[in-house]
This record gives sequence, structure tokens and C-alpha cells, in this order.
Amino acid sequence: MSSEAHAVHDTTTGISNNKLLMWAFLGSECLLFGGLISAYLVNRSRFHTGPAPGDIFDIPFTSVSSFVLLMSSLTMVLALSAIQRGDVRNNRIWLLATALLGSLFIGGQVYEFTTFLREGLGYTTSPFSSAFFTLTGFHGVHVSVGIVMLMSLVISSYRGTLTKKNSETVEIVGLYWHFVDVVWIFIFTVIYLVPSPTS
Amino acid sequence: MSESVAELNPNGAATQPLGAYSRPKGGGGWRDWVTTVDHKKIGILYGATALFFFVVGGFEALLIRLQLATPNGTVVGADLYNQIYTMHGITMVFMVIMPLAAAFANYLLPLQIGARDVAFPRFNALSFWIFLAGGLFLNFSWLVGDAPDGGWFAYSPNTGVTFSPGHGMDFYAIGLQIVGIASLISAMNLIITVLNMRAPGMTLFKMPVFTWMILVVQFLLLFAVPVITVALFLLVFDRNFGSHFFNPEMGADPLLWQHLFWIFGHPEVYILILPSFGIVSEVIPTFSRKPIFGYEFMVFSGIAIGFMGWGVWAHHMFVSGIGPISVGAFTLSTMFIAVPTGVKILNWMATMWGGKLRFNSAMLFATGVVSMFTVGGLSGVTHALSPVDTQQTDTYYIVAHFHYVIFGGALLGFFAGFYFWWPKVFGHKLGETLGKWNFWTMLVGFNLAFGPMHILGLNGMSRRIDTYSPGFGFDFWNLFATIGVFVVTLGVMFFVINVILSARRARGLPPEPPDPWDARSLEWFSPNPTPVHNFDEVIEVSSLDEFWHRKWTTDEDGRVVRKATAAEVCQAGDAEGVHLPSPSYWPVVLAAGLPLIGLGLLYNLWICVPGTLLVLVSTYAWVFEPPDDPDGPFGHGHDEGDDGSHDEDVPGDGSPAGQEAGSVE
Amino acid sequence: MGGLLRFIRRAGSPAALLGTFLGLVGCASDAELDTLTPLGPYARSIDALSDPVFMVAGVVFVIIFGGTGYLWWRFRDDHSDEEYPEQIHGNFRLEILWTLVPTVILVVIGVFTIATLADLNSSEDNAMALSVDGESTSWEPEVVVIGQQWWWEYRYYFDGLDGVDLSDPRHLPPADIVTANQLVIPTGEEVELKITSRDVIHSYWIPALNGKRDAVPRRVTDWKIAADEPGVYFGQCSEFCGLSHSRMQMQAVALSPTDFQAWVDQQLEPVAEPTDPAAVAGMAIFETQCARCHVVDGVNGPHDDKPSKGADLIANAAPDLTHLMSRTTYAGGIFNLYEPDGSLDRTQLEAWLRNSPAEKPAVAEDRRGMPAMGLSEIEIDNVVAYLQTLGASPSIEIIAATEVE
Amino acid sequence: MSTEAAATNTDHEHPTDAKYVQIAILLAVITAAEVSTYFVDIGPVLIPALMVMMVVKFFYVAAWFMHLRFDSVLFTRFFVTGLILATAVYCIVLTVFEFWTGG
Ligand code: HEA
Ligand code: HEA
Ligand code: HEC
Ligand code: CUA
Ligand SMILES: [Cu+2]
Repeated sequence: MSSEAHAVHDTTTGISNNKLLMWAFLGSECLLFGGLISAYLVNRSRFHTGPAPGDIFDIPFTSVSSFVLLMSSLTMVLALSAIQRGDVRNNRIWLLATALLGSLFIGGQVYEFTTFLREGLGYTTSPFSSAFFTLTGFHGVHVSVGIVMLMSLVISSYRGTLTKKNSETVEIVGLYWHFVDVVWIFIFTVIYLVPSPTS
Repeated sequence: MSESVAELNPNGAATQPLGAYSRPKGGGGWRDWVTTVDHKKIGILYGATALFFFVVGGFEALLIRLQLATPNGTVVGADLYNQIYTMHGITMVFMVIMPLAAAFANYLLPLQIGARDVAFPRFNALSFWIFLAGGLFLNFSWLVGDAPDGGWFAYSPNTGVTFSPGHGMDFYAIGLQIVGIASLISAMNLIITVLNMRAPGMTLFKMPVFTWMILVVQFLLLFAVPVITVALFLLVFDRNFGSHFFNPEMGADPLLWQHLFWIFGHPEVYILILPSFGIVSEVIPTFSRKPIFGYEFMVFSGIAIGFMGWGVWAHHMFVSGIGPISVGAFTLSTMFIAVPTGVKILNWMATMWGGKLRFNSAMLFATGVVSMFTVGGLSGVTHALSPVDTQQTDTYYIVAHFHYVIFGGALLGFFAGFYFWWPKVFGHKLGETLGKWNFWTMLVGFNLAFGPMHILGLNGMSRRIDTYSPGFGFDFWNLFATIGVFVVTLGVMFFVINVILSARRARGLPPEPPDPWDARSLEWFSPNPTPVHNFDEVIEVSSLDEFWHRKWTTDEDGRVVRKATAAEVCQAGDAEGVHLPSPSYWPVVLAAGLPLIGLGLLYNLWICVPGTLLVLVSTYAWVFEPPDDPDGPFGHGHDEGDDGSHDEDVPGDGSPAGQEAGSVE
Repeated sequence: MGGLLRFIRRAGSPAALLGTFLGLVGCASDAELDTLTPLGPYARSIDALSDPVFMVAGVVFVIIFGGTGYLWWRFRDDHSDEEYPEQIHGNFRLEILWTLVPTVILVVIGVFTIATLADLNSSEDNAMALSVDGESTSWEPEVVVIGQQWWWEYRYYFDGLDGVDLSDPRHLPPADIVTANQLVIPTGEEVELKITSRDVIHSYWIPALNGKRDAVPRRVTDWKIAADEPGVYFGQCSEFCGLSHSRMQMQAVALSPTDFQAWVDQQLEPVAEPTDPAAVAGMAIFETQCARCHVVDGVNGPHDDKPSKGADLIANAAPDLTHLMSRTTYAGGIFNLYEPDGSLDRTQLEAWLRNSPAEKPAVAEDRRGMPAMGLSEIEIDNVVAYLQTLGASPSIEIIAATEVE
Repeated sequence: MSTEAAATNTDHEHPTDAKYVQIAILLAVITAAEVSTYFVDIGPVLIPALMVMMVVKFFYVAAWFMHLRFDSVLFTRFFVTGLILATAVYCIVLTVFEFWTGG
């Protein structure tokens, strides 16, 4: 995070390369998650002898953790807004808050997974279970990578290298973070809220 | 002059400036090649690697043909045969045609849009090294005697652990995963390069058709690679962690794999062909001395092919039992891809119409594409008709189809590109006499080899069979095809000899003067071979075929008359101290970690540790490495050209800011 | 004659044209798998579609090839003048024209294609009268076709398939007839196939009778075949299915309705107890060694009280040998059971029993394919003697027809 | 997307923090409504209602938090292309699997 961000007018479109890179990446990620979600949907009623999705989902619990993730998008955008104003301190606080909410979400996921495991839904129980854990696991990994990036920003903020000048870096991490949130909005509705088959 | 250059071109000794390396720069030796972030060197690396793998894949093809030359062949056994044809398919598709496209794209695309480098030079190096790592990882499976044997499309459940208990399919899944990362990175990089690094005045519709086709291909990669990524992840998890995505015993449906594979796989075939279409669209106009006929149509048909390519994948599944309605829908969508492709063919022919055709080797290969691809395209249309395809699918008729489109379309196109751009890259032309031998032996041999496969297929010979019995009418044409391949091999040899002899002949001579072909696009503004900084000064673009328009104009009678010689128009290539990105070790180090992680998954998780360490350390180092080394030979400096302000404006001066994205990801 | 005709038609396919000038060799008079010689209504309707399409392709091919050749010759730079060619940038009308013309051609082709597709996927009610165990029933010809590594099983349910649970092909309800590799059908009838698989994906294909259709585990796909004339029609598994994919072949034997009835009667016949001492000894070996995989009615099959345990194989099934002798080919249709004169091809059968993986690659240690049984030569003789008691041999015409070469 | 899709430079006016909070509240309310469908039976409109709410949430996050509303349309194009492609392609896959009809 050291390079002097080149002035934006360098590029033909006037858009920064980095931001475009992130958007291209997110466009690509749509097909990744789409594939995983489809793999889940075609398998959701193939639960073999194991628990069915409708039997095992704990909607109230997941609603809370979804809400947590949703709110982390707010803190993220507030962090960006702060750094764009040059408010390094608030930026740092909001970044930390975002990372914290993200971790809370991951904690919730770990809890959910262990509960499922106890109730007899292991990774290898059925096509449904494999698809469920793979999809939510991929999402969880994305969130975790996001947390690592947020923490790197926090560290560089403490070292004083995160300033208004490179607010774009915060913006880009933010884009990634919001995307991961948006994916969860999809997953939460389609996988949890839409009634699932029961055994 | 570095040793590795000499390697590429054994006889191009030190006196002859080669490739990207026209000016001596500090360092030198192999380190330059390993650490380079120069898009031209990376392009050369891609090309050399692809040609190496072409010999590997070709050798596998020779074994296939020897085995099938006679009924009840005994050259290899069933098990080995299955590995050979699988690796042949994978090698040719992922390690020959795709990297050849990357080679041309890397070298030429920045030049054609008047840029100094790609948007993210280090990412560019990274994608090459990751590709190489993936290719070596895949071929490492030969050394452990356990190469993939499930066919290149690896239909489940045959590729699950139950039916493929060895490590072969793990090599397949992890190897392609690695190669896929490389494609994805390079796709994002090139897209942003095209969108953001164009010379002033170069609007999208002033870009050469080649640049356009590469752009379309990168979008196809951007969206198609994640799909196979998903498929491969699921396969790896099934095989290594006991999940049940493709396990019918637990109630899963094996057709899921087919959908995921072909959603990627069909766009993939256009990924293979469009770069070649781009090359042909540069070569034919140049050697016809006419602009491309219907530029907009050419561009839009390319885009249309790219789009339509997403809606046809199930034509590979006509007999999978997906139901008549789906089959009917995919039949229709597939048939109409012939329309935009036909536009291209006919526009090329119209470009030649009324021109003055010079049949240099490049032009021969390009016109070879026009006719040979058509043969493959037409057989493609016959199997687009699903009822007919039920007789054709999985026979040699299909094998004939795709070799006509891939060899006759893609590969011949790349050879046209070799002959056309060789002076640009290496400073000397390839010999014309040998070039013509190269072309005719390849063309004839290829038709002898693959033409009879149509007949074999219609006679009912299934593909992927390691042997066949006499009495089915397969004997004659199989032998015939095998003989044909030896003619192809001869053709490839002519090419190799040509490369060597041309380099030797050029030794000690000054490099090729500018504009050897009376060409039309921006890359020819710079001298041959391209200097390391590409362009001395920014080119202001005001029309398509800018280079041509600087040389020629029309007089009152509408006749084309020269207004400047190429030497006047071209740049001298002697600008100094141009701001360029600095080399870096981290791309190659990072890439080296990936195959180790792969091997760890297969053999012993401990091997993952050094692999992961390599990746983590190099990522960390990457992030904190200044993209510009102030002390380095490529470091800060200022253009001393007449207009000092240029330095800031040079589009694509390897904008180091770009690399920060590396830090956030 | 027919060969020439076929050749001309085949030459309609674009690249075969290339082959044409290479000589008139290889007209497939002995091409048993030829896709352009339809011998039943469905294959014929495919052929009727492909013929004109090959013609259209041939015409386009000639236009493009001829055009390119003409351009080469007409516009080559012969250095006769120094004139620079006129810079034509395009012609919108022309381009629209060659967008529309192919579109129109394809629309026309598309209409016929969809019609053929609908035809191939329709099914008609065509019950045939059949006497089963002396009772006359009406049977809608339908056969369950099951692929596994690397052979085909056929099951006939004369009471129809309603209520027959095919969802688990490894545990199918007992059928009236179970046979392998050689499918027997009546001529002139639409025979519906319910195709599935016990392990990986295979593809069922008798080119002369219809196109192919994959056998997918967990799926039962519908397909149909029909033959005009009695005869033997060859086929090949055409989806790569592992090691011995190339050796997974099959045949369809079409019999006239009377012969078909005779075949059914024969198959429903219980097996005779062997009397010959060698065969008795062979039966003992069979019971201890072979019956863990192979079924013979009366030994371990449904006609016996013992339910079939299923084979010691991933596929859970090995060919039912009850009427082995009534087929002319075995082991995935790659060996002939009989010599052309109608006598048993002993050498091959003995070799098979001696060490089957040497005759046909298999992955016996992974329970895929038949393992080497380690029998002594005497045991082999006895087993062969026993196998010879299983079913009656077919007519000499059929034996002759299954010879290739 | 918004009608006056914004200028192509990044020096645009950002919404105020208050605006962000407002949007977050809106998102929270929608989420509450979504979750309530789990407790209250709303009959056959359930799935369409869920889909509409999901899309609205998705849209708000993308448009406001990800600034698509204000940023270059190029970003929107990248993202929407991926989105549409993914939706179309995978919906076809699900259709071929008879997901909608077969449950
Ligand atoms: C470079 C790669 C490439 C290209 C460009 C194409 C192009 C096309 N392909 Fe091909 N295809 C492959 C590579 C490619 N293919 C591969 C590798 C496989 C096998 C995979 C495997 O199984 O291993 C395959 C398999 C394959 C199948 C599946 C066959 C099967 O397994 O059963 C089908 C079916 O529809 C098909 C169709 C087409 C069509 C319609 C086109 C069209 O795009 C062609 C369009 C071009 C023309 C038609 C010619 C020019 C047009 C005119 C001159 C206009 C006038 C024409 C008419 C009016 C007809 N291809
Ligand atoms: C992508 C491009 C591509 C290219 C260029 C080729 C090139 C060739 N292919 Fe390839 N082929 C595929 C892609 C390609 N193939 C794919 C995707 C499959 C499907 C795989 C599958 O089913 O899974 C396939 C399958 C395939 C089969 C079917 C196998 C089967 O189904 O059982 C056959 C059979 O003849 C074949 C033959 C050839 C031949 C003879 C060449 C020749 O053109 C090769 C010519 C090149 C050379 C001959 C190299 C020259 C070598 C030298 C100069 C050095 C010689 C060195 C030594 C002797 C040491 N190929
Ligand atoms: C572990 C299982 C197993 C055992 C034990 C076994 N077989 Fe087989 N047998 C098979 C399989 C599987 C096939 C099909 C092989 C193929 O075609 O690839 C087969 C095929 C055959 C065939 C050809 C049948 C046909 O119609 O294609 C004969 C005959 C045969 N076996 C006889 C025997 C005899 C006799 C024995 C005992 C001495 C025996 N088998 C023991 C599994 C077994
Ligand atoms: Cu069974 Cu191929
Ligand atoms: Cu395709």
C-alpha cells in the first residue's frame, strides 16, 4: 500500500485501474457463486438418509447473523466516508467495527456448522449437506479474506500510511465487502427463507 | 544479451538484438527473464512455452495415431492410451492454443493500442508463471505414472474416486484449477489494459480487429473460468474430502458436471478461435492492401459470437437425456452461431476482392484459415442438428470437426501470426521459401490426417477407443490418417528449421527496417524489434489503421498515393530514461507455491506447508515492494523527448498504481 | 452399387469431398456400424434429415472454396502495374445480404430438424400379441437396458413396466427374461428402451436402427429402436466409460414375430439339470466360484428360492448366464461364442475362463470386470461342459450374421 | 439504475453519512419483513414477495453502498453483465434439471 496512486486522469476512461480490476473481479465472482448456488439448489432435496434442509435450518439464528453482516456494510461505507473526509480516526474505528461484525458473522457460522454436525449433518452425509457446506463455506472464506484485508488496512492506518490520498484502497476493499454481503442477501433469502424440502 | 534469448533462438547470437531486448539493460542473463514484467518478454515466454507443449501434445498425438494405424494395435495398452489421449486434449487446449493466444495478446495488444505496458505488469508476469506451474504440474503426472485418463471433459462419475482411484484425475482437477487462475488474472489485466491504456484518440471503434477479438476473449474468460473453477472445486472435494456432488449412489445427478463443464467448455472453444480470427483480420487486409471489409460488422460479429456462445452449451449433451424440449432449444441456438461466423468468412473474402494479394507465408496461412475453418464450421452445423448428432456424437466425425476448427482455424491462424509478426518481435523475417514449404506440408498433411476422420466417423468409428477390430471398414482410413500426421510433423519440422535458419541468416545484419509488409496498425510505428519502451512518444490516433493513413492518402482522382515513407513515419526507438515498471521476483515465487500446494493435497499435507509459505511470503513481499525501483535500470527517469510533459501522459506507462490492487486482494 | 451410392452421399459432407480425390477406396461395404445405412424407421428419419443438410453444407463448402480459389487467382499481385487497390471499407447491403441468406437457410433447416426431433421423441401404442408361459398377453415392446463396466444387460418385463421400480438399477425386481450384450427384438415394432446404468455413464448405440442415447446412473432415459428386417445389427458403447470402453460393444438381433415368440419361449424354459459327469462337475465349480456373481436360474436365480444376493462387483451384477448358449457373443459383444460352422469356439471361451483380464482389460482388483478365476485346465473343461448345457444355440443364420469380416 | 447515471469521474458528491444510515435502516426493515414470513403464513405470494424484497435489498446495497449510482456506468456494466449472465445461464441449468416443476 505504498505506491503513490497515480492521478486518475492517466487512464483512457478516467477510471482508476484498480477499481476497474475489482469490478471485473466481482463480475467474475457472480458466476462463481451462481455455480455454487445452482449446485446447492439441484441438490437440496437429495438428502439421502441424512437430515433435510427444512428440518435443520434455524431461521431465527441465521436471521440474526445475516443482520449482523448487513450492518457491517453500513460500518464499511461509514469508514470510507470518513477517510474521504480525511478523518483517519473515525475511519479506523469503522474499519474495526466492520471487521468485528464480520468476525461475529463467522463466529455465527462456526456455531451453526457445529450444531448441524451434532444433529447429524456432516460434510459427507448427503449431496445436500456437501452442497450446503461448500456454498456457505465458500462464502465464509470470502468473509474471512475480507476481514484479513480490513485488518491490514487497520494496521496500516495505525502506521499512519492510510490517509485521504489512498482512500481508494478503502473503497476497493469496501466494494469487495459489500459484494460479499450482497451474496449473502441472496443466499439468505434463497437458501434459508424460501421453504426447503423436509424429510 | 541474455542466454535465455539464445535459448529461444539458438543461433541468434549476441550481436543481433532480439525480441524485447533491443537495448542492453542492467542485470542480464536468465534473471531478466525470470523477473521480467515486460509484456513483450512475457509474450515471448508464453509463445516459447506453448510451442514446447505443442511438441509434447503432438508427440502424444503421434502415439495415438500409431496405436490406431492398424486394427488391434499394440503400440500402447488400453490404460496408457486413455492417459495419452486425455493429456493430448488437455495439453493442446490449455497449454498450446490458449497460451499461444496469450503470447500474441501480451506482445501485441499494448502495442496495438499505443500503450507502454499492460495495466498490471506484475500480475502479467504472475499469470505466465502460474500457467507454467500448472502445465508442469499436469505433466508431472507422467513422471509418477498416473496421468489423467478420464477424457478432457472428465464426465462424472467415471472421474470420481470409485472409478478413478489413482491420482490421475486429481492432477487434472488441480492442474486445470491452477491454469484457470492464470487465465483469470490475465483476463482482468488485459480487459483493463484495453479499456484504460489506449493512446489518445483511439476510441474503441478505432481499435484493430485483433485487439477487439482479444478483448472479447478476455471477457469470455472472465466469465467462463469461474464456472469451471466451481466444477473443479466440486470434483476435488468429491475426490479428496468425500463430498457427494457427483455421486449417484447418494442420489446425486452426474449431469451437473456436464452442465458446469460445458457452460465453460463452449465459450472456451470460442476462446480458442477468436484470437486467430483477430490475426487473420490483420493479415488479410495487409496482404490485400485493403482495409478490412466491414470493420463494424467484423467487430459486432465477434461480439455476437461471444454472446451466443453462452447459450449453446447443451449441444454437447444432446444424447445425455436432458429431454426433447431442452434439446430442441439448444439445437436452434447452436445453429444460428453460423450466422455471425459466416459474416466473418465472407467479409474476409470481400476484403480480398479487388485487392492486390501478395502470397507471403502469413497470407497463405490466413487464407488457409478461411477455407479450413469453414470445413470445420460446416461439420459443426451438421451436429448442431440434434437428431443428426445422435449418430455423430462421440464418433470420429466429431474428432474431425474439432480438429478442423482448432487446427485449421486456430492453429493455422497462429502460424499466420508467426510469419506476420516475427520481424516485429525478433527483428528479422522468417524465410519465405521454407515458410511456403511449412504451409503446404501442414495444409496437405492436416487434410490427409483429419479429412478421413469424417468418413471414419460416419462409418461408425467411436472416439476414445484404444483399438478397433478389422472388418468394420476402419482399417484403410486409419492408416491413411496416420500417414497424414507424419506429413504434418514434417510441416512442423519445416517451421522449426525455418526459425533456426532465419535467425542464423540474420546474424550480424541490421534489424529488419520498419514496416516490412506495408502494414496498417500501431505496432508498426516502433522499429523492429520493438524497443523495450515500445514507443518514443505518444501516438495521437485519429483513424482506424492510423499507421497506414500516415503513409498513404488519396488524391483528387481517388487514387491511393504515398504521402510519407515508412521510415519517415516510424519512430526511431531511441528515447531514453522512459519510466517503466521494475522487474520483480515475487510473481515467479508466488507461482511456484501453487503446484506444491497441489502436490500436498495429493500426497502429504506437509508439502502444502512450504507451498503456502511461498504464496504468503511472496504476497506480503509483493504488497510492500515498490512497483518502481528507484535505483533499478528501469526506474524513474524522464522522457527527454521534445515534449517533456509526455511522461505523465503516456498511456500505459506501466502505471504502477495499478499494482496496488495486488495489495488489496 | 449401394456402396457407390453411399459414397456419393457421404461425399456430400464437406471434408469428405477432400477425401474424394484421394481415391475411391474404403467405400464401406463391410461397415457394420455405418451411420449412413439406416435399416429402420428412426435411423431413416435421421438420415432423411442429414442427407439434405450434407448437401447444403457441400454447396456452402464449394462456394467458399471456389470463391477463395477464384480470389487467389483473380486478385493475386502480378506486378503488372503499380496501382494501389481501391480502399473499399465495406458495403452495408452486401453484409446484410450475407447475414440474411444463412439465416434463412438455417431457419428452413431448423424447421425440419425440430420436426425430426419431435418424431424421434414421440411414442406410439403398439402392443403385440405374445404368449408368455402359455398365456397370451399383449406386450408393448419395451426393454430395460442397463450399462455397466463393460457390458450390457437387457431385462424384459412382459407385464409392462408400470409399477416396476427402476430407480435403483443395482436392485431391480426379477424380470421375465434377463440377458446380456445381445438384445433381441421383434421386427417391425417400435421397441422402447429404458436406458440406465449401474456405474458410470455409457451410451447405447445401434447405428443402423437409431442414434445413441446415454445410460446415466440414477436416470432412466427413454429411447426407441426398430428394425425393418430380421438380422443382426452392431453397436458400440459410445460414451467413454473407463478402461475397456472400446471393448464394450453390443448387438441387436431382430427376429420376425414368430421367431421372436420362439425365442421368448426358449428363454422362459427352465434350465435342464446337467447329466454329463463333466458338466455336473462343472456345475459344482460354478456354484462355489461363479455363482457369487453370475446368476443361473435354478442355481441361484429367481426361479430358485434363494434370492439373488447380487454380485461381488461395484455394478452389483454380472451377466446372467441362464441362457448363455442362446447368444452368439459375450463379454461386451467382443467374442464370438460359435465358429461360423455353428460349433462352439472353445479356444476363446477357455481363454476367457482361464484369465479374462488378459482377454479384455478389466480392473478386477477394484471389482470392475471379471477377475481371473485361477481354475485348472480340468476345471475349465468341466465348466465349459456345464456352460454348454445353459440354453439352446441359436439358428445358424444368426451365427453367420454375427461374424464380422 | 438511476436515470441520471453519474459522471465518469470519481469526484462526485458522496451521500452524507445520514443518508447511509437511512438506507441501513431501510435494509433492516426489509430484512425484518423477510424474516417475518417465516413466522406468518402469507400463502402463495411468499416466494414472489421474498424475491422482490431480496432484489430491493440487493439493489440498495449495490446502488448506494457500492456507489454504482454515482460511479461510472462502466462498473455497473461489468457487474450487471456478470449478474445477468449468471442468472440466465444458471436458471437455464435449473430448468433443464426440472428444478421449478420437479421441486
Ligand atoms: C475452435 C474451436 C471450435 C469452434 C470455433 C467450433 C465451432 C462450432 N461448433 Fe464445435 N466443437 C469444438 C470446437 C469448436 N467448435 C470442440 C473441441 C468440440 C468437441 C468437444 C469434445 O467433445 O471433446 C466441439 C463439438 C461440437 C458439438 C458437439 C458434438 C458432439 O459431441 O456431439 C457441436 C454440436 O452442435 C458443435 C457445433 C459447433 C458449431 C455449430 C460451431 C459454429 O461456431 C461454426 C460456425 C461456422 C460455420 C458454419 C462456417 C462458416 C459459415 C458460413 C460460410 C456461412 C454459411 C453457412 C451456413 C448457412 C451453414 N461443436
Ligand atoms: C487443441 C488443439 C488440438 C490440436 C492442435 C490437436 C492436434 C492433433 N490431434 Fe488432437 N485432440 C484435441 C485437440 C487437439 N488436437 C482434443 C481436445 C481431443 C479430445 C481429447 C479427448 O477426447 O478427451 C483430441 C483428440 C484427438 C484424437 C482422438 C483420440 C480418441 O478419441 O481416441 C486424435 C486421433 O487421431 C487426435 C489426433 C491429433 C493429431 C494427429 C494432431 C496433430 O495435428 C498434431 C500435430 C503436431 C505434431 C505432430 C507435433 C510435431 C512434433 C514434432 C515436430 C516433434 C516430434 C517429436 C518426436 C517424435 C519426439 N486428437
Ligand atoms: C467377481 C465376479 C465374477 C466372477 C466370480 C465370475 N465372473 Fe464371469 N463375468 C463377470 C463379469 C463382470 C463379466 C462381464 C465382463 C465383461 O464383459 O467385461 C463376466 C462375464 C462372463 C462370461 C461372458 C458372459 C456374457 O454373456 O458376456 C462368462 C461366460 C463368464 N463370465 C463365466 C464365468 C465363470 C464360468 C465363472 C466362474 C468360474 C465366472 N464367470 C466367475 C464377473 C464374474
Ligand atoms: Cu460403456 Cu463406453
Ligand atoms: Cu460447443
